[in-house]
Amino acid sequence: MLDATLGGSTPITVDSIQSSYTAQVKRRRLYGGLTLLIFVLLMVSGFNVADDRNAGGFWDGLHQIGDYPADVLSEAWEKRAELPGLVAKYFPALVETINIAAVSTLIGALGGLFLSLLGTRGLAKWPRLIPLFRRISDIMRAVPEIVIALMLIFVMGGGPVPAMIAIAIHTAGALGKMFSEVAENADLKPVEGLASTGATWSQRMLLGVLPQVAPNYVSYSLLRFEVNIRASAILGFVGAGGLGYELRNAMAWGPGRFDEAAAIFILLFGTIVFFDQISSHYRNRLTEGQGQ
Amino acid sequence: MLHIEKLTKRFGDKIAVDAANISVGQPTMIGIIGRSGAGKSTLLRMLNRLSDASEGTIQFEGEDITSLRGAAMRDWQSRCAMIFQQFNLVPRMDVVSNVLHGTLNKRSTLATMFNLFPQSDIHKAIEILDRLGIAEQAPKRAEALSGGQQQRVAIARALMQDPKIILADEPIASLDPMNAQVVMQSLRTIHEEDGRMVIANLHTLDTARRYCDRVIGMRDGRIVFDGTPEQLTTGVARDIYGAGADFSEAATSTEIETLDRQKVIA
Amino acid sequence: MLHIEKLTKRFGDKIAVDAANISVGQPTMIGIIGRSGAGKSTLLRMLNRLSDASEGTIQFEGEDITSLRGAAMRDWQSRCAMIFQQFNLVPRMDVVSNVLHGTLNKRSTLATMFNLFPQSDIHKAIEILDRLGIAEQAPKRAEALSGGQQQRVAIARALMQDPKIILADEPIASLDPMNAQVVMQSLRTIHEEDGRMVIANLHTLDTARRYCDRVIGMRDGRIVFDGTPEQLTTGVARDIYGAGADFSEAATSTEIETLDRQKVIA
Amino acid sequence: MTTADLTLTKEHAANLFRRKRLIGFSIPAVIAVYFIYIFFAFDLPGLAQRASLEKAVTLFSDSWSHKVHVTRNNRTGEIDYAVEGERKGRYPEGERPDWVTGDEIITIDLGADHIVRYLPNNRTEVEIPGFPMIEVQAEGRSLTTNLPADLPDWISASKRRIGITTPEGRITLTGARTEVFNYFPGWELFWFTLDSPYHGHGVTEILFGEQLDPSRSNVAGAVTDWWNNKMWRHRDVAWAIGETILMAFLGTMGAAMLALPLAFVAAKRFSPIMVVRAATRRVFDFVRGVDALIWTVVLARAFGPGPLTGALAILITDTGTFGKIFSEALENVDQKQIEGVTSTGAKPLQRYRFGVIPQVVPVLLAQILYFLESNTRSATIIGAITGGGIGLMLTQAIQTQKDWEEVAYYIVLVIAMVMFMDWFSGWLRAKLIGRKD
Amino acid sequence: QDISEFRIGILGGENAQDRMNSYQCLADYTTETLGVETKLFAPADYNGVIQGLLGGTIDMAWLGASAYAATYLQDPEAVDPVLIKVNVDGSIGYHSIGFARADSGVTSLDDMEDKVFGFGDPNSTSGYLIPSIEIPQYKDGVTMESGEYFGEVKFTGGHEQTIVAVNNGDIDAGVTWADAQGNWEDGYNSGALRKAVDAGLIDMNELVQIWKSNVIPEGPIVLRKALPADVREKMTALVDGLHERDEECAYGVAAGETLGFQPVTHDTYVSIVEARKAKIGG
Ligand SMILES: Nc1ncnc2c1ncn2[C@@H]1O[C@H](COP(=O)(O)OP(=O)(O)OP(=O)(O)O)[C@@H](O)[C@H]1O
Ligand SMILES: Nc1ncnc2c1ncn2[C@@H]1O[C@H](COP(=O)(O)OP(=O)(O)OP(=O)(O)O)[C@@H](O)[C@H]1O
Ligand SMILES: [Mg+2]
Ligand SMILES: [Mg+2]
Repeated sequence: MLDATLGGSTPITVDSIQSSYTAQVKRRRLYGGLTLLIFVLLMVSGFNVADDRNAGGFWDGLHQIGDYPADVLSEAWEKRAELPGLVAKYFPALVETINIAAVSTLIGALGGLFLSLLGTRGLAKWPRLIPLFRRISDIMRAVPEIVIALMLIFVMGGGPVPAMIAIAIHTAGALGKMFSEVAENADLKPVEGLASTGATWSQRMLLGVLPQVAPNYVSYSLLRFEVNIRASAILGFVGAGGLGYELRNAMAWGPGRFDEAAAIFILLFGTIVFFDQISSHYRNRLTEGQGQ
Repeated sequence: MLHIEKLTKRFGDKIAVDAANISVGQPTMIGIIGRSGAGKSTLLRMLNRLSDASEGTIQFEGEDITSLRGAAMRDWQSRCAMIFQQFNLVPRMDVVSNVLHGTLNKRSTLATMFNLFPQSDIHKAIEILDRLGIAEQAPKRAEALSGGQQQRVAIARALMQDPKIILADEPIASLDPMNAQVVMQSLRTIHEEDGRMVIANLHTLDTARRYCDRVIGMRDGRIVFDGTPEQLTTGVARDIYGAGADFSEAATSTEIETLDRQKVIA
Repeated sequence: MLHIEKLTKRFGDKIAVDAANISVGQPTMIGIIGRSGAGKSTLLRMLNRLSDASEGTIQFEGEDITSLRGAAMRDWQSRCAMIFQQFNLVPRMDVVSNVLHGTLNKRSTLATMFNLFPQSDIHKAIEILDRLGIAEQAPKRAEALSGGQQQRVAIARALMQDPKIILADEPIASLDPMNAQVVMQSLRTIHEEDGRMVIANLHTLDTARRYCDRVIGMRDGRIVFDGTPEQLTTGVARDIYGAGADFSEAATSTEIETLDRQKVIA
Repeated sequence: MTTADLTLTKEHAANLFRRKRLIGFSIPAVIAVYFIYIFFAFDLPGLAQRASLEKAVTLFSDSWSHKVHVTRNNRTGEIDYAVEGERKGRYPEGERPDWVTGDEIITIDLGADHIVRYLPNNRTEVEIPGFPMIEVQAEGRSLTTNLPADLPDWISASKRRIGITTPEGRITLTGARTEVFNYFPGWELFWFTLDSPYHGHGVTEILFGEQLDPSRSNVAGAVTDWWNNKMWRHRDVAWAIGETILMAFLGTMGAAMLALPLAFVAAKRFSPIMVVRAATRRVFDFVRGVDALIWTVVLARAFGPGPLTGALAILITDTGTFGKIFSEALENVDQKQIEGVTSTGAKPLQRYRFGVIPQVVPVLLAQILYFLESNTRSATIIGAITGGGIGLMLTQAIQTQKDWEEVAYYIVLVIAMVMFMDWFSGWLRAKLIGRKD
Repeated sequence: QDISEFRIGILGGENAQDRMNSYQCLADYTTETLGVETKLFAPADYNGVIQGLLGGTIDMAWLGASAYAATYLQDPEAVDPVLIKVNVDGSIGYHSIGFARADSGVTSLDDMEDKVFGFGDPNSTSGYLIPSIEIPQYKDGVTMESGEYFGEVKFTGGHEQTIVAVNNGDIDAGVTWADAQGNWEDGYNSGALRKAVDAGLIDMNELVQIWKSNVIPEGPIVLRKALPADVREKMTALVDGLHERDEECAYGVAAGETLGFQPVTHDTYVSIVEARKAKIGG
């Protein structure tokens, strides 16, 4: 477009542009309106269905929302003197929860690493099996941890190991996907350079790809570690040991043990927030120098 | 009609614009030149009230611009359009919508929230685009256009405001020579046909000489030159740019351009 | 020693290299020229077994290269070093490590993982770097080096392989003239002093003429010229580059360079 | 380079490699040490001893097979035929599987020449190839048999109970009951229960064959019977999946709508007052840190069990997460566009609408849709706790210990559901973000 | 005042097998009787139902004795026990059974010193409350604190998990519930052991009983006190007459053969409430 005419072209063109644009605007408004309408309908009817299928109604229950925390907090406040002792008592359970998260993140990251390298075009050792590895990681990602954990608890009994395996499997799938997005953008030139010297696949990955992707991989793994601490606490609820298990018992006992529930809650909450902050700090540092 | 008096802008210790005095009696096309950091952008931003002056006054047709607040200030902004080096369009919205942003000040907040603009405005926007020769681009997203086209969209948005003054902050610094010429020509035509005042920061002397009625030179926040293009000799330019005897116009103009480019990338 | 027969490479319908025959009896420095897309890179990549041939055979000292698989293929690659236009180093690793990558074929993955390179190899790497005049850069990261230095690191890596053949795919296309000369000179010296065969894709006729004992011209996948630099007249070059009568050597060489640059950017 | 310099360089390089080796070794070493600690902390040796592969195999084979019980009540002499031994799977009066024959003497053919005979007077004969015929007489609480003292490990026998496990089927005998379990591959009754007239008929038969139930057309009848299948409860399962997705949808979208305005309050760019900003951020941190699970428990008192409680729990947690992500996105907006809009004299809300929203919408939308998928998984877990959706059905199926084929079925459904949501959100993302404002 | 819907909570584990499905007939009758929509809810654990009753979001439920006590302790005004299940032999109770692997050499609590003992759910009567009170009475020195008499005391989460854990050897002994009628080798007539036997998960030859509690009263069917009186009456009558009206339905609701339900009051559970209070506090 280099014609610098300011005098205007023929009015017919302008007219037709005006009318076609107006039509386009109308159409867009219509679609936009429809989308909005569908969304609002979905939200409203969805809310109504959920409200209807819930034991208590939303509006009936709203004023009671503070009852349970109030019960717990008032009892915990009464017995506040015992809180430090209880925190100490449950500290080993906390360590177990963190251990579950850490081990499963480590194992999952290793699994994700292989899944991503084997499932990325240009890097895969067996290019024809790429779809296979992608499906594997999709499936591993899709399985909620609780499913595997429950089954393993069944076979091996309760404890940290089922949770660890369950979380590791899910982590491997989830990281496999995130990792392979990073790996797809990796520069293949070094890999080719290494290939030309007769390096094996593992050497090419180790020297050609890993140094490039490591900061992102570590950053994603840290993020996953955060998520896994929660997951490991949740799995405790279904018998997989750690803090979640203690919390569930304390809550199930009800009044009389609410102080324990409060103590465990403080530990859990503190841990989650602590690792959240630490990991986001390090993640920022890792990805910082990548802008250029 | 426009009187700027002792206009000063301080950023902490740094004085970006230092007691600038400008007086313009009638719609003129004014070019402001000066090297990077001279305070050109700052001056224009104070005029548009994108930033507040530290001291001094701006008077436009007897009205004190510097003291305007709230709705009155926004009303002034709608009368004083601004064009930016980086176009500052909304890249994900289509061209007409971008042009229509020029009417935001006049429209109710509620209607605009849903992107509802009157039919007449839409037609006017397309006419303006046509005047600038880019009517066919009307339904495209702004980001899909070339730099020169985007700058013309920005000019269209400015025209949509139906402003008394158009400020242009290095409007052609990001454009190739061909597009730069089209954009400058458009601004000149608007000035001549509509009788609007145009104040443009420019980074090349030849552009200023070619399109402007009056050239203002700034150096370190001060106005060091104010005169006709003819008065702008190489010696004066050397002064403005603070260059030595080895100053050659062509070299300087590219040098400044390079600096700008770097700023954009960083 | 090297016999290429009816070597062909197809990408879908496209024939990138079309029944190429080359026969080399003794270590020679060969330059391959041809315009962009002629199939030069593809030919070299097949030689190094970075990609598989669609048809035809490569024989080196009686051994059939095309049919090698797995470890035997990697062993061949270790004897046949390759240098790339974009250097293809590991940018985040230091120079010595990059040079040591030339010995990867001899090391296990585990040893690589723990950086278990023998002391003697490390010393040898430094000596090679010294021979190429960049020993001071040894501890720096590869990405911190200039293009010419990086290409010399790539040559050092190739030498570290102690290869029979060195393939170089436009080794100087990304370099400025000064560095280009240093790199070509290094390759020539290696050829002469060590008696290694060197096959280099080149995009400028004068380089090929100046450094090579034998020049092969490719056009649209076919070998259309094979002879001494002296036989490479302007008429022949015009043929190779498929240019009209307005062909001038200098122009062609820059033109091709421009094309290459564009490919790199895209 | 001089020889001395070169030696020095070599020395430096060797040092460099020594350092790299140290790092190269120490990282794996630290991890290895940690794993060893975990190995003992999690008592893996003990676990390896305890975990029974056999049980895993049983569960696994049960998940793709079903068994039919033939039970003789030794008190009354009645014989029951039931799939999985459940009431709902009972053969209607007068019907029995075709591998059971005889009236006085009931012969049960387990296949591969494994035969069990229920004889009168609570006597039982078991024929297993390569093993002498086993005869058992039940009397009161005890059993008398001809079993030798030295038993193979597939027979477990005491005075009161005998269990025989063969690849063809399982037989247990006690004073009170004699039971044979015959295993078959496949999910029997998945389509129709035994009381449905369509049981045992193929698709073509139902579609094109003669009318099986005089009162209903084949297709309608078959669909109704399948949909209301009492054993597999397809209707409940469909509802449960719908409920799970509903929880995820309501929670995610509700959270997004709540978080957007709050994110403006928490973003440095748009919220000048430090205290307000910090307070909002702490609120985000808090609701996120508490975790959906605990919100579920807290909310259960107010709202009772059900999908709404689950949805609200997701909503609350994700408001925190979205708030954080959104406010980060808002801080990274491009100032140029806002300035462009501002310079025309636009009012503050208009500035947000045109200067900010078009920029952040793609980022936010991508995040929201990503969370929609991950929340489907969370909703499964939350459902298991707050009582709703496929999560509850799954955990219950696992905990009640039987019907591993149902467990397998639910797992397949859950995975399919999550993968569907993954695909769907990706599709929607591509559709929406590729579009203009 | 009127009610707009009636919500029945169903407990997992101890007494309910097929849950929602078996209760559907009761829900239908309820709708018929009260003329309002009836909904069934099956939270994952005891606590869910307890919270529902306390919060007024569940109107009726069949609780375990201990869960009732927990509800009572948190709010005595929340619910009333109205009916109790009658077993085929006319009794209204069951037992907590301690058991171990036969090959572990454990035959009684005497052998359990320094070994691992497992409970089920903390809200379970037979899986926790009663054994935790009665086992220490077995002899001097037995307590329920980890590391005192037993080497470790664990919660497995539920009856089913306890059985699996014992069978696997994860724990040396555990407690679960059974009617203690019929024969051990069948896993008794009903109870968690029987279900595991039927599922083919355990072989009773491999397990031995090491302890048995006194009779534990069945849990009550409770109604929320805040319900209108006529609703409460109608519902009590409906469930009371269920056995006569529809035996199949009663079988499903009571999870097995019964003689139906009979009225019950808070008095039956006073001792359980006391026990729970003593044990857990609150
Ligand atoms: N927001 C700000 N905060 C602090 N200093 C500022 C700010 N904006 C501008 N300055 C400083 O004020 C001085 C004048 O800047 P201004 O942008 O007006 O120069 P300019 O003449 O437009 O230069 P350029 O050609 O680079 O755009 C510069 O030294 C700049 O660093
Ligand atoms: N991986 C590939 N897939 C499809 N076509 C390819 C591939 N690699 C090369 N080609 C095609 O084969 C032909 C020869 O390419 P080649 O890279 O060998 O040319 P070249 O002579 O090296 O050119 P240049 O100077 O641009 O590097 C070209 O037409 C190219 O488009
Ligand atoms: Mg500027
Ligand atoms: Mg090439």
